[in-house]
Amino acid sequence: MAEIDNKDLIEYLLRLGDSTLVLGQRLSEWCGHAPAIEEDIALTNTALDLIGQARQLLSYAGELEGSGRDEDALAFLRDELEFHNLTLTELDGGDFGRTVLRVLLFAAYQVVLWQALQRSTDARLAAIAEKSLKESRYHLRYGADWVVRLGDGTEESHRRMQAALEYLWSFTAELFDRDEVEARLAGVVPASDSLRSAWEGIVLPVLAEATLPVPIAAGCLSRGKYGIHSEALGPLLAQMQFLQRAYPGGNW
Amino acid sequence: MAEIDNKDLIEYLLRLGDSTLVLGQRLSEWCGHAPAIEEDIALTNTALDLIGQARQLLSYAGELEGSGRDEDALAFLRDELEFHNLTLTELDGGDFGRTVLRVLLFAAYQVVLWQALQRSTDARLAAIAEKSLKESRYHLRYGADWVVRLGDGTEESHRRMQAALEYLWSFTAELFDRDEVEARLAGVVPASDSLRSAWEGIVLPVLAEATLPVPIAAGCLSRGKYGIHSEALGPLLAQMQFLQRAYPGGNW
Amino acid sequence: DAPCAGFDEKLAADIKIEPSDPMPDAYRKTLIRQISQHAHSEIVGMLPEGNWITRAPTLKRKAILLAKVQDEGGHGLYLYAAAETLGVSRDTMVAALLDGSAKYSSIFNYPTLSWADIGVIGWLVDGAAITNQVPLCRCSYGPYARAMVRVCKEESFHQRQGYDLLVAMMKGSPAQRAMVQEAVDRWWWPVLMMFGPHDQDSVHNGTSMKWGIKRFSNDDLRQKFVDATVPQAEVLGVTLPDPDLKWNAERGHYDFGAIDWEEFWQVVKGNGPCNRERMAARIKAHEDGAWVREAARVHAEKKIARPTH
Amino acid sequence: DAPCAGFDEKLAADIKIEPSDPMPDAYRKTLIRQISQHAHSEIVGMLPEGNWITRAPTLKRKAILLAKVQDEGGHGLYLYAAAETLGVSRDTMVAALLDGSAKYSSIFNYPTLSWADIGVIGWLVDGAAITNQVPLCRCSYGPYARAMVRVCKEESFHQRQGYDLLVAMMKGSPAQRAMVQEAVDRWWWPVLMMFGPHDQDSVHNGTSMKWGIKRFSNDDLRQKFVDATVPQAEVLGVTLPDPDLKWNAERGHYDFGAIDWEEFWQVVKGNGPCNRERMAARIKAHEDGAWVREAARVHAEKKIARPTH
Repeated sequence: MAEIDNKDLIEYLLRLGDSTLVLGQRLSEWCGHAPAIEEDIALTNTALDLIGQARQLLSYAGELEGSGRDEDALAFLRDELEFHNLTLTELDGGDFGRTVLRVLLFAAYQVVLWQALQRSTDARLAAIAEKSLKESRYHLRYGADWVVRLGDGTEESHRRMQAALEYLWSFTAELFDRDEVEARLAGVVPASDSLRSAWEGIVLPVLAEATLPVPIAAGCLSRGKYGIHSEALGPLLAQMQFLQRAYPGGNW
Repeated sequence: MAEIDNKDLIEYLLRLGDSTLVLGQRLSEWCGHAPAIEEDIALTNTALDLIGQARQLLSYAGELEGSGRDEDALAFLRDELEFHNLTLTELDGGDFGRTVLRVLLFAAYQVVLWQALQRSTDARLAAIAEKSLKESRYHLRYGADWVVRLGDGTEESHRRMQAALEYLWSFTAELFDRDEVEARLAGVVPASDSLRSAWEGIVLPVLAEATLPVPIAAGCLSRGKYGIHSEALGPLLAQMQFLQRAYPGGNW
Repeated sequence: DAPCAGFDEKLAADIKIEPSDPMPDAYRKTLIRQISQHAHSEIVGMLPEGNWITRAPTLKRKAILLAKVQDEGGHGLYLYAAAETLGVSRDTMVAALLDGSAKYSSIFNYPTLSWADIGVIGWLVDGAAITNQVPLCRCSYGPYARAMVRVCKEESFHQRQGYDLLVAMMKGSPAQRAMVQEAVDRWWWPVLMMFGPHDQDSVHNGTSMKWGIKRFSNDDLRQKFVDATVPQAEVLGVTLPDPDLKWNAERGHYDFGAIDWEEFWQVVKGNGPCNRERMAARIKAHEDGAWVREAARVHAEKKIARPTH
Repeated sequence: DAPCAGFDEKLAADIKIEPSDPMPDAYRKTLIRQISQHAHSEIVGMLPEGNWITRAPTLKRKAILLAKVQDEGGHGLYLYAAAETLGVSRDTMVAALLDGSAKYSSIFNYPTLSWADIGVIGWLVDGAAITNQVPLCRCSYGPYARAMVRVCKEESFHQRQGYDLLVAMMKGSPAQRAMVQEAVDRWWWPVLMMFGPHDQDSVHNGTSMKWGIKRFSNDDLRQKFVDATVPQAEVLGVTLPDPDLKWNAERGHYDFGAIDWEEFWQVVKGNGPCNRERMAARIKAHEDGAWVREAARVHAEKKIARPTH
């Protein structure tokens, strides 16, 4: 096996770490505003798991980089164009329906990804995957359960879920797009396009049970993981990074 | 007449300047989202006038301070507790009804204030007041016109306006509260409590024409102009200040 | 009186009253009022802290705060469950919160204006809550007492985390230390008000004491809290904003200044800095969630109606 | 044909067609389509720039941007008014925008991701718009031509302000210069697409030319824009992201690389990066404003019904 370039692995870790961080941030906006206390707790818990995953992934990226940036330097002192999260994770939350649908779509992606990464030749990444898989499976069950209830609930809930699916679906192609970074990491990480069928194997039956027809994919590919985002990320980062930006070098 | 202390005048200028800046910022959030293009233009124009007033007031405060802080250093590099705007100006915009009602309440305050400040012994402040008065009169007409139309419109619009009034009214007492800073500036600036009857002379007839009964004032006094804010200001500043915080010393 | 057979005897013997035991109507009502008010406080209390989750300055602090707020939701759940054992539904209690007829702790009607507020809420607000709540672990009503054991354990943990946050900031820049001091200045007096009116002005003290629901008076608890907190403030390096605060060797307690009860009653009456925002946030969450709850109900009915495969 | 008496003669003599003049139905329809599309573009175009008003880095730049976006609203108004002279109401035009049957300039389906985008929109997007629009000041339809005179004047001002913003950033830190370059990289190709398909693939060119609505072909205008812009990029110190871009002495023009028309058609079809967000924002503004417009209408009726005092 050829030596891999740390730069590639760092880039890959940022894609994963930024995605979990940004979705964790979005979910934490729900705190105190969910339709029931149980959902408040569940969404907060999901956010907590994702932030935890982000900490491990970003810490590892920082260590590989070796220039002294820790998880917080990476989370709070990079600007939008340096973030490599999936566009799906940064979009405005929308209503509770769109929120749980995104949990389903992303958790299913994480489950198939972690399963593959458990077998990574990179022991640290394999360990993170193993630990995270259990969490993502739980998020998946939560998301799937609500998507079915809301898709196959009332007329209004069905309409809302269908609209959410039309909106979010076009951002799912990005999950399975692969570039040269991944190609060079062959063996260490799975090829993103190889994950699609397993992901569909999880997601499509849930959508079917939810009586939600799958939309036709859009022609344009979102490119958040390559650093080109939607307009939703900038305002999110402005809030998230405020204290570190306003009080540089502070002790927290 | 006793010498006035520049520190007092600076504090007073920040109260005015921060109020116009923060309300200008709130109004600019409407850009592209108003009920009709005419209102998009009018709200943007009001925001523009208020930002213009803020620039003059903050520049003057910075000059008096004499430590090299210009309008931008004051606007973008102070944190929440150093802002001295009226709480009324920072509250979340709410719907279009609450927005135009706030324009009315604040513009009426500005009109009576500018009228008094035109006679200030401080020539610079008098000149700012004279120039701003025309703008605030225009904002007042705009706000009053819409408050009447919406208060005396449909059942729904009346209900929304009454709710907006109940909410905003409790923050108006702060406009007329006076402290020692003002007392020490006697002659240079009017006593805030002396402005109330002129303000009521403008606002109450508009509310009457709008068929909106005036609520009973709340017992607690908001204290934004003394640096104690609502939870609405922090997120506003995080957005507003992001670039200056993230790229210190940049050239814009 | 027959319907409450054994009630007084159990109280006297310090045996817990359980849901199926006979109990006086007034006892039941007092407990429902108090437990539901406590549950509402946990839920409304998520809002001022939730305000800073998206702005937490490090990922570790963000995780700690998320976990804390999640615990508060959990406390709300156990407490609603404890109240439900007294024959009132959660829906009824929530409706009373939303229509303004039920109260929640007034402390949550104050805003969180800086990150230091998150630390101060942990240290002082949770500290005061624990002082109030530890005696409730021995409350005469079993389900409430048991819920409080769990709540108090978690609250102590939160309090230490809050204090730790402040210690970190005090080791930081002058601006950070100033932020901590400013937060302490704003919260100190409202926190002292959390113990309620002075004993002579308190309505519910007498019967609650008799029934073993309350075990110490408001003023005793407030004094206990002040005595515990002053040394912590010294270690932290902050000044408590009370010129009258000083050790009284004779009493063996700290003396402290007069509380502004006018402010207290204004906040209780709904005129605090954030009463409207807090209620508006809860009402909006409830209304925005109506379609979700309705869909869940209809889906559950469909599931029952369908033949299982 | 009698109903259009004098129309061809006026075109030939370069005399403006006015609203009350006879004109062919197809001419009217083409103008309505083009002018309303132009008006919609001004309104939708407020969104990507509006995205940065609250984050403008100085008060001066915030004021400039507010004034610019306000001007765009104004342009929308004149253009809707010009289209109304052709017998179509603004409500009808807006409804066509909201139901997706009317188009607006595809460039506004790209997101603004950094502050440099605001400068690049002024320099390149407004620059391309002006190149397209200056010839329209001599358009055969009077009201449209006159509206365009005013629009072009203001757009030139905006273009200079955008360029000035970029000049300032290029004098700043390396991070700021990188931000400008990155923005130019993202916008360059979409801007070249603003001139529409190549002449041989363009549907409307022929008749619009004949009627004096369009005076230059898409490819001619695109070339004109490239020729004017390359020297400006050199002065600014940015690289245009096209390895094939170079001066062709023989042609007396810059050659440039092949445009990705697949992307162009995807964006036109609604699959651009922000098509959904833009439409959702306009629809939300319209729906959220319904109660306001209704109240204004009802209030006006009440005023008429009431005796004047």
